[in-house]
Amino acid sequence: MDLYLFIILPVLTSLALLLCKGLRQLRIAAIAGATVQMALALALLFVYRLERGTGNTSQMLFEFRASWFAPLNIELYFGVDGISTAMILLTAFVVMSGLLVSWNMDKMSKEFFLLLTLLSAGAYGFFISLDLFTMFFFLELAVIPKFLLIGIWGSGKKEYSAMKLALMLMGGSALVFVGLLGIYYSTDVAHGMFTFDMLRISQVQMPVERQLIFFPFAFAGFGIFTALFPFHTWVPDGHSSAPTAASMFLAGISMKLGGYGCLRVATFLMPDAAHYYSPVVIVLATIAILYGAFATMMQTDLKYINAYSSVSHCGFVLLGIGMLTKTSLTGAVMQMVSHGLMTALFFAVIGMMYERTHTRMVARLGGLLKVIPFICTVFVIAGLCSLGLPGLSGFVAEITIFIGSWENEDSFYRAATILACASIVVTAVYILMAIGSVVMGPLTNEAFHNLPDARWNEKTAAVMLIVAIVAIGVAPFWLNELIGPGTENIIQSAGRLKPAN
Amino acid sequence: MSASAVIFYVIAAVILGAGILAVTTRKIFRSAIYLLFSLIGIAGFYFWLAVEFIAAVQIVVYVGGIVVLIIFSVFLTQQAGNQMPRPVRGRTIFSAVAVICGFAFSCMLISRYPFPGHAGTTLQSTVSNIGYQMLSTNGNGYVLPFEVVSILLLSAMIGCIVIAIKSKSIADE
Amino acid sequence: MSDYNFILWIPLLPLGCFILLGISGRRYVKSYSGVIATAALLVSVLLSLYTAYHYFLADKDPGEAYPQMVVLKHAWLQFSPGFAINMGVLLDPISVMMIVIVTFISLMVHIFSLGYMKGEERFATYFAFLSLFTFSMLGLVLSSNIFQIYIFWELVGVSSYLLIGFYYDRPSAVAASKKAFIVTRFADLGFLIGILILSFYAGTLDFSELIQRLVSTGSPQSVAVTTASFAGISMLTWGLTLVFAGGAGKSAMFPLHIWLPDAMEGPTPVSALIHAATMVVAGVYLVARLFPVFIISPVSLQIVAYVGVLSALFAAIIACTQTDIKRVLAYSTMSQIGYMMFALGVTGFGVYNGLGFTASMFHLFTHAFFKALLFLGAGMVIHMVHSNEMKDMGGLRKAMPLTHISFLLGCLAISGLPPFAGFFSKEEILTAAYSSNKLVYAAGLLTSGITAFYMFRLYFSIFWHTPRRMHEVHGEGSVYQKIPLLILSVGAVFAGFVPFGNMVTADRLPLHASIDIRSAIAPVLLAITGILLAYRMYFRQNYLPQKISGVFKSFYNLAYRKFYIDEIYLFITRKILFNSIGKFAGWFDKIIVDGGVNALAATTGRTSHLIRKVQSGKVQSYALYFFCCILILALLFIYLWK
Amino acid sequence: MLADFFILMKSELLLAIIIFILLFIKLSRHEKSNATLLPVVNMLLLVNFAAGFFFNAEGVLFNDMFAENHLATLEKNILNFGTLIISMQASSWLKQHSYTCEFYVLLLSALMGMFFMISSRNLLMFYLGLELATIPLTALSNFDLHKRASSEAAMKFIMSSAFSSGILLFGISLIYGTTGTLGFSSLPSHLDGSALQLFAFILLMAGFAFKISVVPFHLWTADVYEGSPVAVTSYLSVISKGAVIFVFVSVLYTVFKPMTDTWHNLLFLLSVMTMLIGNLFAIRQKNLKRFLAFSSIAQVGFVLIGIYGSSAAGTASVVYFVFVYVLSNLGAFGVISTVSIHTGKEDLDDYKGFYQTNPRLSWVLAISLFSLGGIPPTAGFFAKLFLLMAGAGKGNYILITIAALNMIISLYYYLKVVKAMFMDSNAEPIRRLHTETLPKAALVICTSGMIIIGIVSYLYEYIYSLSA
Amino acid sequence: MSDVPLTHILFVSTALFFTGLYGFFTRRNMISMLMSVELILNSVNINFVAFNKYLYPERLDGIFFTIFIITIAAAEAAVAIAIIINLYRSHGSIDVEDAGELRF
Repeated sequence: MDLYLFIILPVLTSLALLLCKGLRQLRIAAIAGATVQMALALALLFVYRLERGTGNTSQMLFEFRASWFAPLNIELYFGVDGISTAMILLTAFVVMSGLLVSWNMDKMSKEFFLLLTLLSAGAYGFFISLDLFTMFFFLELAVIPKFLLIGIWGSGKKEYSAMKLALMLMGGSALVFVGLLGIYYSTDVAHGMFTFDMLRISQVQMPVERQLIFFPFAFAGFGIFTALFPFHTWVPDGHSSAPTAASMFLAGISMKLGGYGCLRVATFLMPDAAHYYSPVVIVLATIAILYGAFATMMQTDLKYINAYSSVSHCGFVLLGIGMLTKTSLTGAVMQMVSHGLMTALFFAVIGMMYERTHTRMVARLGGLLKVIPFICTVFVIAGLCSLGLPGLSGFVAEITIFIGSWENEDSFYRAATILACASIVVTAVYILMAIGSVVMGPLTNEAFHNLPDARWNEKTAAVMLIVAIVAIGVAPFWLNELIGPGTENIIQSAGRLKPAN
Repeated sequence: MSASAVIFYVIAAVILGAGILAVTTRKIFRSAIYLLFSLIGIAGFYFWLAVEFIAAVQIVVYVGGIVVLIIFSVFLTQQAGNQMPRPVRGRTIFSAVAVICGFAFSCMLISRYPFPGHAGTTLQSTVSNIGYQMLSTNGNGYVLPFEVVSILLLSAMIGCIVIAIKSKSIADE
Repeated sequence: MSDYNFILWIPLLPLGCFILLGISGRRYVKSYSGVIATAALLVSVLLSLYTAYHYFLADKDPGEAYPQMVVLKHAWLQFSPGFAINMGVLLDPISVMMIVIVTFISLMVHIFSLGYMKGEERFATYFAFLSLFTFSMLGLVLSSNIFQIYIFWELVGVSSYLLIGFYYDRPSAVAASKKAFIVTRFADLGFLIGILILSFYAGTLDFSELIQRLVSTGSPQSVAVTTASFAGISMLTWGLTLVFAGGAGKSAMFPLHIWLPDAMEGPTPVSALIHAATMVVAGVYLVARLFPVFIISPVSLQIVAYVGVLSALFAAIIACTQTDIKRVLAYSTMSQIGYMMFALGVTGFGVYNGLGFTASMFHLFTHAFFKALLFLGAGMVIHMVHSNEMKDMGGLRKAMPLTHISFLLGCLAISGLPPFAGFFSKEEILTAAYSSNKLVYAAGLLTSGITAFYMFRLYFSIFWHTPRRMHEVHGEGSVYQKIPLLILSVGAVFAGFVPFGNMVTADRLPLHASIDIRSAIAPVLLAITGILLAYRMYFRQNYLPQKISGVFKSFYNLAYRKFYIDEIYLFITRKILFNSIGKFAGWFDKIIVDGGVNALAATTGRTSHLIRKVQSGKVQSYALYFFCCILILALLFIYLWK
Repeated sequence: MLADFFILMKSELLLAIIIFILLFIKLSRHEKSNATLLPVVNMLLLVNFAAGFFFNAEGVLFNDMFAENHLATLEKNILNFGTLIISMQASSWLKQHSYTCEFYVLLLSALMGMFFMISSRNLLMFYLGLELATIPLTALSNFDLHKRASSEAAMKFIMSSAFSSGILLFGISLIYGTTGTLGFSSLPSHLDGSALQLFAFILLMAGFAFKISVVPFHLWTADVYEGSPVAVTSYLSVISKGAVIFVFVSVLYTVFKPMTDTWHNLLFLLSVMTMLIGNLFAIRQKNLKRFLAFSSIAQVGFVLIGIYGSSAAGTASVVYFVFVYVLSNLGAFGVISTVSIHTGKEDLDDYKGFYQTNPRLSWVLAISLFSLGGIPPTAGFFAKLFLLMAGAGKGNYILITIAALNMIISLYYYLKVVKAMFMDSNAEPIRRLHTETLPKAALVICTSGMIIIGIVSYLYEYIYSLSA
Repeated sequence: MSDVPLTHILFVSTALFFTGLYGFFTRRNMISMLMSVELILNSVNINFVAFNKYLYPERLDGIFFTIFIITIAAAEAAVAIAIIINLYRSHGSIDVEDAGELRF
C-alpha cells in the first residue's frame, strides 16, 4: 500500500477541480475524488488487517521514506498503525459525507470544494506522517482553509469566528512547534545528529528534564486543537459560524488532529513527562468534560449546543490520554473516531435543518418530526450517540475510557473518573432538551409546514455516517483490535503497561 | 608644554568652538560660516599632524565644495538672513542630556583604553605614497575603492540632476 | 442437556422486526407491521416456553441444583486479557423465568395494540419501538456479563423514552419522556460506578466469575473488596449500593420514582408492558442477579429492604389520593415493586431463609400478569371515555363487561385475596419478612391493606359509582383487545399455582415452603377491610371521601401532591444544578475564558495604539531614539550582560 | 590574474556594463519611448540574472579586499532575481515616468553597491558598498517627483542614513583605533572584548541594524516605505535589506566570532523587540505599503533568530529565508503596485471585496501574505520555521517561544487583509484591473516560486551545501 | 605632535562628534542638520587620521579611509541638498517639523 497516495489523491482532485467549470462538474470531480479516497481508506483497512493477519507485528506498516530537506534531517516518512488507519477511515467518511451535504453549494463553489479538498489532504498527511516536521506541516496546512471556509461561507459573526479560530489554532501549532524543536534537539542520536523520526525518538528516550520542559508545549499546543480547557473558546464560535461541511470537517477531523498529536507526539515521545503531568491533564480534561456539558445546557443555538458538547466529548479524549493506561488510550482513540463521526452527523443534520428553516435557535424550532421525519430521526440518532447510548459508537468509547481510567487506583484518578462519568447525566439532559424542543413537541411555526425532507445526497451522507456509528457501536471489537496494538506500543513506551489484575 | 602642543590646543579650541556655535546659532548663514571655521580648523589639525594631503583635500572638498554648496542651497531656499525656528524645547533638553551622557561615557571608555604605542616602520603619508597606493592593484592598493567611489559619484550626480532639475510640470504648478 | 443455541433467536427476532419496521415501516409494510411484529414475537414466545420447558422440566436432574450456564459467549470488547465485555447468554432459573414473562406479556401487549393502536399514523413506528424494547429487555435478562446488562439497561431505557414520547406533539409526553430518561440516567450513573467498583476488584465482568470470586471467602478478590474502604464503608458495600441505586432508578424506588407516574403519558399498552410488567422490574432482577454478592454485604441488603418497604408504603399512600387511573396504577406498580425489593432485602441464604428471594421472584411473576391485565383494562376504559380521570368514569360495568370482570380479577389478585395469584406471592413475601425483620413486616402488612383499598377505590369508581357522560357508546373493543384480557385474566387467577419454589430459588435448589395459614390471616383480613372501606366510600356517590380528606387535610394534600418530591427535585436540578452551574459555566466561558482571549487581543491593540507616538514622523526624534538606544545597549552589554 | 578578475567580478562588471549601456542610450536617445526601452532593460536584467548561473568561481582579489565564493554568488543572484522582478513589476509605473534610464542607473548602481558589500573583505569596502547601496536609493525614493510624500520620504531617508552612517563610521574608526586593521581576515585575532571595542561594536551593529530596520533603529522604515514609489519601496524592503542581511551574517559569523556571546545576547534582545514592535505597529496600519513596512520589520526579527543560531543551518536558513522573502514580499508589492498605479488606492479598506472583482490578484496577494505569515504549503512556512530551527539549536527556547507567539500576531494582520479581500463587501470595490504582461509574468513567477520552492527541497539543500 | 597624547585628540574628536549629534537632534532647518552631519563625519576623519599617525603608521589605512569619507560626504551632501530643494519646492519650507505627514 503506497501511503503517499493519500496526499497525491487530494492534490490531483484539486487540480481536477481547478479545471472544472460549473457546479455540476465541480461536484462530480469532488465526489469522485472523495470516493476514491474512501475506497483507498477501506483498502488500507483491508490490507492492514491482512498484513497484521500474516503476523507482521512491526510497529508501523507500509513505511515509506523519502528525503526532504536532508540537511535538517527532515524526511517524508509515512507509515500507519491501527490508530492512524482508524483516523484515516474517519477522515474518509467525514470528507465524503461533508462533500455530499454541500452538494448545492453555489457560492464560489470552486473555491469551496478546493479548500475542502486541501483540508482533507492536510488531515490525511497528518495521520500518516511519522516525521515530526512533516506532521507539523500537514497540521498547519489545515488551518487556513478553515479560516477561509468559515470566513467566506459562514454565517453569523463569521469573520470574528474565523479569525479567532485561525489565531488560536495557529497559537496551538506555534506551541507545538516549540515542542517539536525541543524534542528534535533532545535526540542526539549520533554526535550532533538529530532526528525528527518519531520511531527513533521513541527509542532514544529524551532526557527527563527536557521532557518536562517540552511536554507542556506539545500537549497544550495539540490540546488547543482538541479544545483543551481553557483554550476551547474557538470551538463554539468556529463551529457555529462555519458552513455545514466545514463544521463537519472541523469537529470531525480537525479536532482529532489535536487528540492524535497529544497521543502520538506528546505521550508517545515524552512518556516520563506524560506521567508527571498526567494529574494536570486529567484535571483539565475533567473540567472540560463537565464544564462543556454544563455550558452546553445554557446554549440556545443548535450549533452552539453541538460545539460545546464537542468540548465535553473531546475532554474524554484528553482524559483517556491523561489516564495513561492501555485501555484508556484505546478509549481515547475510539472516542476520537466516534466523536468524529457523531459530531459530523450532528452538524450535517443541523445544517439540513438550517437550510430548510433558516434558523438554528432551539426556541424557534419544534415539532419538526412531523414534516421532516428523516432528518429528525437522524437528529435523534446523533443525539443518542452523543449521550452514549449502547449500540452506537459513543457508548463504546466512553465506557472504554471509564474502564481504562478506573484501572488507576489512586483516589484522585477515581474522583476524576467519577466526575467524568457524571457528565453522562448532564449530556442526557441537554441532548434530550434539544431533541424535545426541536424534534418533538407541537409544530408551532406555520412556515415549517411544507418543508421538504432530506434529498438523496443528504440521505446518503447521513446513512453513511450512521452505518459507521452503528458498526462501531454494535461490533466494537474490530475497532478495538485495530487500535489495540497501536496503543499498546504507546503505553509500552510509557513503561507502565498495566497487567489486567 | 611644547609649542606644538599649544598649537594643538588652540586648533582644538577653534574646531570645537566653531562647531558648537555652528550648531547653536540661530542664523543659518552664520551657522554656515562657523562650520567653515570649524572645517578649516580641522584642516589645520591635519597640517599639525603632518598629513598635508588630507589637509589639502579637506580644504578643497569641504571648504571649497560642500560649504559652498550649503551656502548656495541656503540662498536657493531663500532663508539666508532669517532666524531659524526655535528648537523644540523638550527635545533640546533631552538631546543635550543624552549627548552629554554619551560624551562622558565615550571619553571614559577612551581614557581607560590602553592604546598601544606604535612600534615598527612608519610609512610617510606623502602625496606620492598616497597617489601610488590609490591606484595600485597589488600590495596595499586602493584602486577598487577608488572605482567604487567613482560609480557612487556618478550615480549621486545623476540622482541630483533628476531630483533637483526643475521639471516642467512642477514649474507649471 | 440440550443445545440451547436457538435461544439466540428469542431476542433476535424482535431485533429483526425493529430493523425491518424501522427502516421500511413507514413506507412499505405499514399496514402489516403489527402483524409482522406479533408473529415474530409469537415465535419468540414459543421458543422461550420451549426453553423453559427444557430448562425446568426436561433437562432437570432430580436432586441437583439448576445449572447456571453460559450458552453463548462472544468477546465484544476486550480490554485486557481476561477483562472484557462479553456478549453472552446466561441461563439460570431467573433468566428463563424472565424471558417467559417478557415475551409473553409483550405478546399480549402486541396483540392488544393491534386493536388499540389501529389507525395511528405512526403505527409501524410504534411496533418497531415495541420490538426494540422487547429485544432490549430480553437481552437484559439474558445477560451473562455485568456490562452487557448495563448495555441493555440503557437500551430499554431508550426504548421506554421513545415510547413514552410516542405522542411527540404533546408537550406533556415530551416532558415525561425526558424526565424518565434523565432520572434513570442519573441512577445509571450509580450503576455504572458500582459496576466499575465491583469489576475492578473482581477483575472480571462476567457474572458467574464475578460472583464466584467475590463470594468465595478468602479469595484475594474477596479480601480486597471487603478490606478496601472509602469513608468507612467497604468497597463491596459501596459497589453494591451503587448498583442498587441503578436498579432503584429503573424500578422507580423512592426517591428515584418520580419519573414513573409521568411515564403514563405513553400509550397505555406501553405502560402495561414497560412500566408495569417488565422494564420496571429490571431493578429487582438486577438485585436478584447479584444476590449472592448482596448476601455477603448485610448493609446493602438492608438498604434494599428499607428502600423497598418505604417505596411500597409511600406509593400506596399516594395512590389513594390520585385521580388519574393510570397514575394510580403506576403508584401501585411502584408499591408492588417495593414489595419485591424488600422481599429480596429480607432474604438470607439457605434452605428456609431463601424464601424471600423466591417470593420476590414469584411476586414479580404474578405481578406481571395482573398488573398488565389492569393496565390493559385501564386502556380499554380510557379508550371508551377518552379520559384518564376517575371523575369522568363510573358505571362502566355494563358497557364493558369483559373489562369489568377482568379488572375485578386483577384487583382481587393484587389485593392478595386467595386464591388469586397475588395472594400466594404476597404471602410468601410477608412470611419471609416476618421471620427476618418485624418492622418491615409491619409496613408490608399495612401496605397490603392500603393496596386493597386503593385498588378497589379504582375499581368502584370506574365500574360502579355514578355513571357519567355516556354519550357515545361504542363497542368494548376489537377482538385483538379482548383476547389478551382473557388470557391475562387466566394468568391473574392461576399464576399463583405455579410451583415456583421448586424452580426459582436463590441457591437454585428446590425450596419446600408451604403457606402457613395462620400467617395469611392478618393480610387477608386487612385486605378485606380495605376493600370494604373502598366499597363504603366509592361504591356510590357520597360525601365520605371529602370528609375524610377534610379531616386529614394537610396529610391528604401532602399525599395528593406526592409529598412534593417532584418539586424538590425540580428545585435542586433546575434552580441549583442547571441554572447555577450551567449559568456559571456560561458566564465563565463568556467572561473569563473568552474574555481572556479577547482581552489579550484588545491589549495587543491598545499597546499598539499606545506606542504609536514613537513613530512620530519627526526624523530628529528618530535619530534621538536611535542614539539613546545605542547608549542603553552599550551600557547593557558592556557592564550588565557580559 | 586578469581572467580571475573577470570571472570573480563578473556580477559587478555585468552591472557596470548595463549601467553604461543605459547611459549611452540616455545620451544618444532622441525621444525614444519608454515602451521600447523597458523590454530592452528587462532583457538585460534577465541576461544578468542568467549569467549568474555560469562561470562561478571562488577567489580573492585586490589584496583581500574583494572575495567571491559560491554562496556570495548565489546571494548576488538572488538579488539579481529580485531586481528583475521589481523591474518587471515597475514597468507600468515606469512607462509614464520621464526618467526611466536614470531610474535604472540608480537602481543598478545601488545593486552594485550591495554586491561590493557582499564581497567585501574589508571595512572600507564594506562602507563604500553600503554608501553606494544607499545614496542612489535615497535619490530613487524621491522619484515620484510630484508627490509631497515622496520628497518627505527621501528627506527622511537621506537624513537618517547620513546619521546612521556617521554612527557606523565612528564605530569603525574606534575599531580601527583599537585593532589597527580593517581587513576581515585579520580583525578577529585583534578583538579582545575590551569595553571600548564593545562600544565600537555596538555602534557598528547599530549601523547594520539601521539598514535592516531592526527595532529600535527602524523608525525611518515605515515613513520611507510609505512615501516612496512602490517599486522603490519593494526594492528597499527586499533587495537592500536582503543584501545587508547577507553581509550581516557573514560579518557576525566570521569577523566578530570572538564576540559571539555579546552579539548572541544582543540579537536575542533585538529580535524580540523587533518582532514585537514590528507586529504591534503592523496591526494598526491602514496603508498597505506602510503595513508591509512594519511586517517586514517583524520579518527581520525572525531573521535575527536564524542568525542567532550561528551555524551552517543558520546561514542557510537566512539565505533561504531571504530568497523566499523576496518572492513573497514582491508578490505582495506586485499586487499593491498594480492596484496603486491603476487606481491610486493603497488603503486596507479599499481592498474590501477585492476578490469579487479581481480573484486572481487576490489569490496572489493572499498567497504572498500566507507566505509572509509562514503558512504551509507556501515556502514562507519552511523558511520561517527553518530560521526558528536554526535559532533553537542554541537552546534558547524563550526566544523561540516568543517568536512562535509573534507568528500568531503577524498572522492576525495578514489574515486581516485576506479577510478584507475575501470576506468583506464593499459598495465600491476596486474595479476589475487589467494587468500588463510584464507585471503579470512577475506575479506568476513569484506565486509559483512561493509554492514550489517550499515543497521542493533542492534549493534549501543546495544553499546548505554552500554554507556548510 | 608627540607632546599631545592620543587620548586628547580623541577627546576633541568625540566632542565634535557629539556636537554634531546635538546639532542633528535640535536643528530644525534641514540644511543645518546636514551641517551637523558634516561635523560628525569630520570627527570620524580626525579619529582615523589620528589613529593612523599615532598607532599604525606602517600603513595608510586610516588616511585612505578619510579620503573616501570626504568624497562620500560630498556625494551625500549633494544628494541631500537636491532632495531638500525638491522638498522645499513641494512643501515651501525646509523646517523638518513641517515634513511630518508620514507617521504612526
